[in-house]
Amino acid sequence: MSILIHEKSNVIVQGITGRDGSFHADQMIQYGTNVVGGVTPGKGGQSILGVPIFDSVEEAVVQKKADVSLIFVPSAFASDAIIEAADAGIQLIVCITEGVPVNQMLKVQAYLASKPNVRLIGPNCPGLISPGKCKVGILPGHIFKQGNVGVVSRSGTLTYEIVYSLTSAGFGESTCIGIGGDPIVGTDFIDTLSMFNEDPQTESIVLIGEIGGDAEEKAATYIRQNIKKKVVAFIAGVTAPPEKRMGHAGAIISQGMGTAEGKVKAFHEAGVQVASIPSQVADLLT
Amino acid sequence: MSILIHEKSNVIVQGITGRDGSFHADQMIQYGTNVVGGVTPGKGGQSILGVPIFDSVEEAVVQKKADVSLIFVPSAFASDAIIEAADAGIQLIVCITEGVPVNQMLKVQAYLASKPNVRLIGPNCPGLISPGKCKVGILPGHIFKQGNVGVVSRSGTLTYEIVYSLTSAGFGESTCIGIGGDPIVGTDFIDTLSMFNEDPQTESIVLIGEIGGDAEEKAATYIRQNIKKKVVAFIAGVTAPPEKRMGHAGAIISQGMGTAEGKVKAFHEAGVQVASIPSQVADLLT
Amino acid sequence: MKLLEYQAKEVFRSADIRTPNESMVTTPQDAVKIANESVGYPCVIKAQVPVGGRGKAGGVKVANNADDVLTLASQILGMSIKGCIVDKILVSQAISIHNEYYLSVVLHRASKKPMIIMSPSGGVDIEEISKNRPEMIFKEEYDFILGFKDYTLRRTYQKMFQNQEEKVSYKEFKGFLQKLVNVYFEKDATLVEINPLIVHNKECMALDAKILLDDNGLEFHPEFEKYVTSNAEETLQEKMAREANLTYISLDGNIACMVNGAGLAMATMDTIKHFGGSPANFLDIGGSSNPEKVVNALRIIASNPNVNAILINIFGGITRCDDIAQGFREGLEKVKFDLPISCRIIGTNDEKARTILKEINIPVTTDMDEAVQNVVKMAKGG
Amino acid sequence: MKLLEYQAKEVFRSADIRTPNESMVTTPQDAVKIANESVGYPCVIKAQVPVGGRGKAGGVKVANNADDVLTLASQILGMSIKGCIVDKILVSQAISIHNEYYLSVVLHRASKKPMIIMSPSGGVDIEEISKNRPEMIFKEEYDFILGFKDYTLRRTYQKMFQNQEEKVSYKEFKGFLQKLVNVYFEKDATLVEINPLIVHNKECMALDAKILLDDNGLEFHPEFEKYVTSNAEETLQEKMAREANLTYISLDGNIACMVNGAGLAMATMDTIKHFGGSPANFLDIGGSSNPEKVVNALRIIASNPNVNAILINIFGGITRCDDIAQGFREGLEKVKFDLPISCRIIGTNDEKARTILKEINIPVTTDMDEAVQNVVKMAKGG
Repeated sequence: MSILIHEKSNVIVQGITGRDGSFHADQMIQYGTNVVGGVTPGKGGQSILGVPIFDSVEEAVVQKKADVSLIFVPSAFASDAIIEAADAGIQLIVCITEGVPVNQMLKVQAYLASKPNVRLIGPNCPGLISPGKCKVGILPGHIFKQGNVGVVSRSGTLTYEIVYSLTSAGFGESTCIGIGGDPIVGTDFIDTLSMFNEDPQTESIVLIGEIGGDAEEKAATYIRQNIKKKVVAFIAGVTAPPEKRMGHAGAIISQGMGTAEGKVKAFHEAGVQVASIPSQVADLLT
Repeated sequence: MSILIHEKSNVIVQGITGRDGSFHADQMIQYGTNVVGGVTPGKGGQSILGVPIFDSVEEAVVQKKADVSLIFVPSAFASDAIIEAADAGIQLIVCITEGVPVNQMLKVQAYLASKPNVRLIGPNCPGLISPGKCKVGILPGHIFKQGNVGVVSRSGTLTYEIVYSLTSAGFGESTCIGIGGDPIVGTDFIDTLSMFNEDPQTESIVLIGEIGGDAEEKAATYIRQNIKKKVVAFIAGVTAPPEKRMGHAGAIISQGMGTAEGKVKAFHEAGVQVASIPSQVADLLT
Repeated sequence: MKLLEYQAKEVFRSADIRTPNESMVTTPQDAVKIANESVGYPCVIKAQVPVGGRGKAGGVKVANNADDVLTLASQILGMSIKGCIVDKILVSQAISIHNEYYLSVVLHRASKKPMIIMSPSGGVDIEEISKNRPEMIFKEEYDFILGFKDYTLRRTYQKMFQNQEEKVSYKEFKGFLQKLVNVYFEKDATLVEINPLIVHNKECMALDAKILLDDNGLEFHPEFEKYVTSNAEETLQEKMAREANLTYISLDGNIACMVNGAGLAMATMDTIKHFGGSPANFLDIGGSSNPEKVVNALRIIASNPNVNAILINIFGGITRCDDIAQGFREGLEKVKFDLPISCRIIGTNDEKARTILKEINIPVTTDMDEAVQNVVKMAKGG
Repeated sequence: MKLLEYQAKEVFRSADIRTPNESMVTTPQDAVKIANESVGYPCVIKAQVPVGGRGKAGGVKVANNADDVLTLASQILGMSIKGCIVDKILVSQAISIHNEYYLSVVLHRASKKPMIIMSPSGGVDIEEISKNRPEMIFKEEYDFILGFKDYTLRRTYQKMFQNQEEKVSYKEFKGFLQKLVNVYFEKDATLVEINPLIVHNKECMALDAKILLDDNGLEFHPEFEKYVTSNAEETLQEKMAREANLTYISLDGNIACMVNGAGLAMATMDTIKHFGGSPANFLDIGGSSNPEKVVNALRIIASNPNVNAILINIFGGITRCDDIAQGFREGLEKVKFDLPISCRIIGTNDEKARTILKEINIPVTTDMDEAVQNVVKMAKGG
């Protein structure tokens, strides 16, 4: 097993005819993901990369039994694309798009509250991968190896860095999820930790956090109370100055809240080992 | 068994210090309902009819494990009272109040959509009774008798009329629910039919509808597809003129929709017998 | 409650929804003055009545000059349209029209949301469109969190304006719908309708306007108080009932009835018909046991000259039967009439009630069917 | 982005939120003119700077006459507050104050809703209130369907105004909060703050105003374009980066770093510190492989005189390492500097990249820790 995606996931790409959409759809197909189609309004009936294009998500769901959608549309249209996917019955929506206004995401979240069967990952995330089975996102497939470590992260390249060092040290991943760097994201650490806890393939968990918000503090409390598996954490931003947005919209220390120190302390109190630098993660996992 | 309420329901009354609230709280206590308190902001700490008054529903839930709330507040405050009850964790909210603006109820319904464990009955309804066990509402308890007929109705006194003739004919009720006469109500015929269908005490069902809307038509379709028990219906308003609101806000034939003829036809097509006058209901049930 | 066109358009203008330049007047002289001074020519004279079909009845006419206005306004004022006497007219700027659209926001009971209904084939009743060109009707749900959903509304927008000479931008269109929805909520309406809607100078404009208000919301809208009495198409009895705070609806028959509870009142009417009679009214005296209500109710039903017999049907629950009987006794003293009465009373305190009624020689039964059969016989002079 | 007080108040006024009578000026002469002609006396002269603490720094003064205005405006204009030179002042009507309240609408990450934060002990920083009088801070969630919930807001209203001499009605209070929330949504803000809020003639009035805008929302708000450059408190390097569309943040250290990805960039800074060095900046060149970005990035980090050594850390995924190396080669030709470079490149096309870098004599490793340890040594002159 792995979590959320697997060999039988029927994946569509919203915005498949765009530059990034088509590139990563191609990468996903090459990785072996079961991409069953794409959506671009006005281009229904055409095809790309050997898969059909639909005018709406609903058509893709009806005709191709799509259950996972990857969103690549521009930021002005991303929240509407999420809503379309949710209304059409897509169960896992992965939104790569960066730059979605946070108040639009608040409304999307409020809307999804009455659709308990729909899970959103992102926005502003690299997606997720269950190595050897399915990749939905922009993660570089070749650095992953099937294995028993569940990885969850707010970051993109930092995740690749740590996964690479895990692989070098002989570890592999059950599933690796980038939950996104925005202040408001669909799936958080706790959701993911809970799924990893239930997943028989996952034996240990790596959590990659960063400054801003209190998602890590809450995750620490949750781990202490619920997680039976070994967890190793890394928090980026020990050297970040306050009140500055460190690239990610969510990575900001504001009014003394959201510091790396506070997060590290929370993990230590929860009995979770925290790596000082990325390369230490593999050491602590051993 | 019965549905929704029983001997162990812990009932509170929102607006217990008002004229109607205190009168019916007293009636309920006399009937044997387990009334554990009332809510009137500003009067917390006092008591009435031998039960404590709380400032908020939350306090009543925490201190008295209230799980059912009966609402008697004026129409301008009714939707807010429903929200307060839902937020406090009340599972069954019964709103007697008449005259609540329909658009307020639309918002309440949208809000409750994300709280699947909360059930609202009403507004503008007489409440419900599981004879011999519990009464939550304004129904005259003495006309009911414990038995095996489930009764669901959009009306008040018409229900009493029919229940009285049932009792005279030797029948008794498992539970009798008035779902309310407004265009938008929390619990509809289908919800109730589904519960009666599952309830072992209920052997047959009486459905009392009236003109306006299409709740009866939908109920007919649902009965045909799902209900294994005998159902007898009565529809009030065969003689009602179009475009006039017949007392109940929801009882209006509009643009040719919602006529009694259409509803009777729908029931006949679903194999449900429809009484021409109230006294026939008992005959058809035999 | 239904707002008249000019009232609905006042609401529209305060919500920044465009309408033609226009004014409501009550005399032909004022109509000419308004046409000359502000509206200009050509202009349209429109009867302001709370019923449909005024166009077919001759209540809407185009005037090209002051003489036309005087003649047409004089014709229309005082005209009777479906029983309503025209006492107000709207003098409205005539606007050139490329296409007439239909647009409304309406309470949708099934989805429990407001529904926006649209058609590029407006200018006729929506029932007519839905019968003849159902494929030209488009619907959009309004979501309480998201408002309009672009992914569906963009498609509807394209269908609405394809092949149209003049169109509005998507942004303008969506903004206009939002204004209409705002009116719907802010005024506690159950229907806000524009038919026809037109596109004028690349903007949407309401040529006509209809607003149905939720009676339950009226208490929050003192701005509509002044319209409550003036817009009602009501009989004398309905007016008396409104003033006495009773729910009464006039019907064609000759058996007056007085019942407690709306559902039972309807069922009583139906039972009268079932046994061959014909009800003269719907009357719900409500759940309260105030004897004054019974006196008023008696006064109202007795004032209807069509009535041959009276049926009282009371199922006492919260309502106390003796209070009803007491009110009845008072009513018979105060209200003079000579009509046979059939009375059914049962429930709380019904024994006391029967005693009172026996004192005033009103026969009473506990059986509804029996009481109805009796009154039907009475009405037939039996 | 942060709006200056006068800009935020312009937003407030367009949303029908009351402010004192006031105008922004840039010269002492204009200040006098405004005070004489429209604002009147006494008035308040307030420095318009994007940093807090202007009051303590002498940037807010009361003037009683034209002479005062001239003197104080001359003093404040040109003043340096936390490194920001004052070039705009607000001349504002002085209002008598009974009590200062605090009020804000802020993005609440935990509840995923906007949160309204209120206190009757305003006039000081909210951090100060929450430290000294936490029991005087009240919070209300804003629900997307219901807006404010009366059953909680009524309680908060009572706490806010109990024992106050002058208060507003509950209806006015709720309406005012709604206006603030409307500004929050319509402008894509993440914070809308009034501190102090006062009650003046039984209405709420904003004496100060602070709005933080969501950078992701700016593209929908052309009205704020004119403010984007003028409000930034930024270093030369940050300005260059903004113009080149790169995310750069200045730090105190001497090791410049260029990284792809925000998380990895932060982790690189942390690793520099871990091995005893000190980063000079945060710089994310993003996921694209455009060589021009690399040239710009090099130009920016090299322009910082504090820098002793440069660290390149690239983890190629979507980013192609050879494109980075190519950009680097171009950059070294175009940008003149004499600083040691430590380079770590791994991932997509890293072999090609190493070949390019070998040609220009840049040593490369595949190990991040090794590259960081090298650059720390370099920066120490080792």
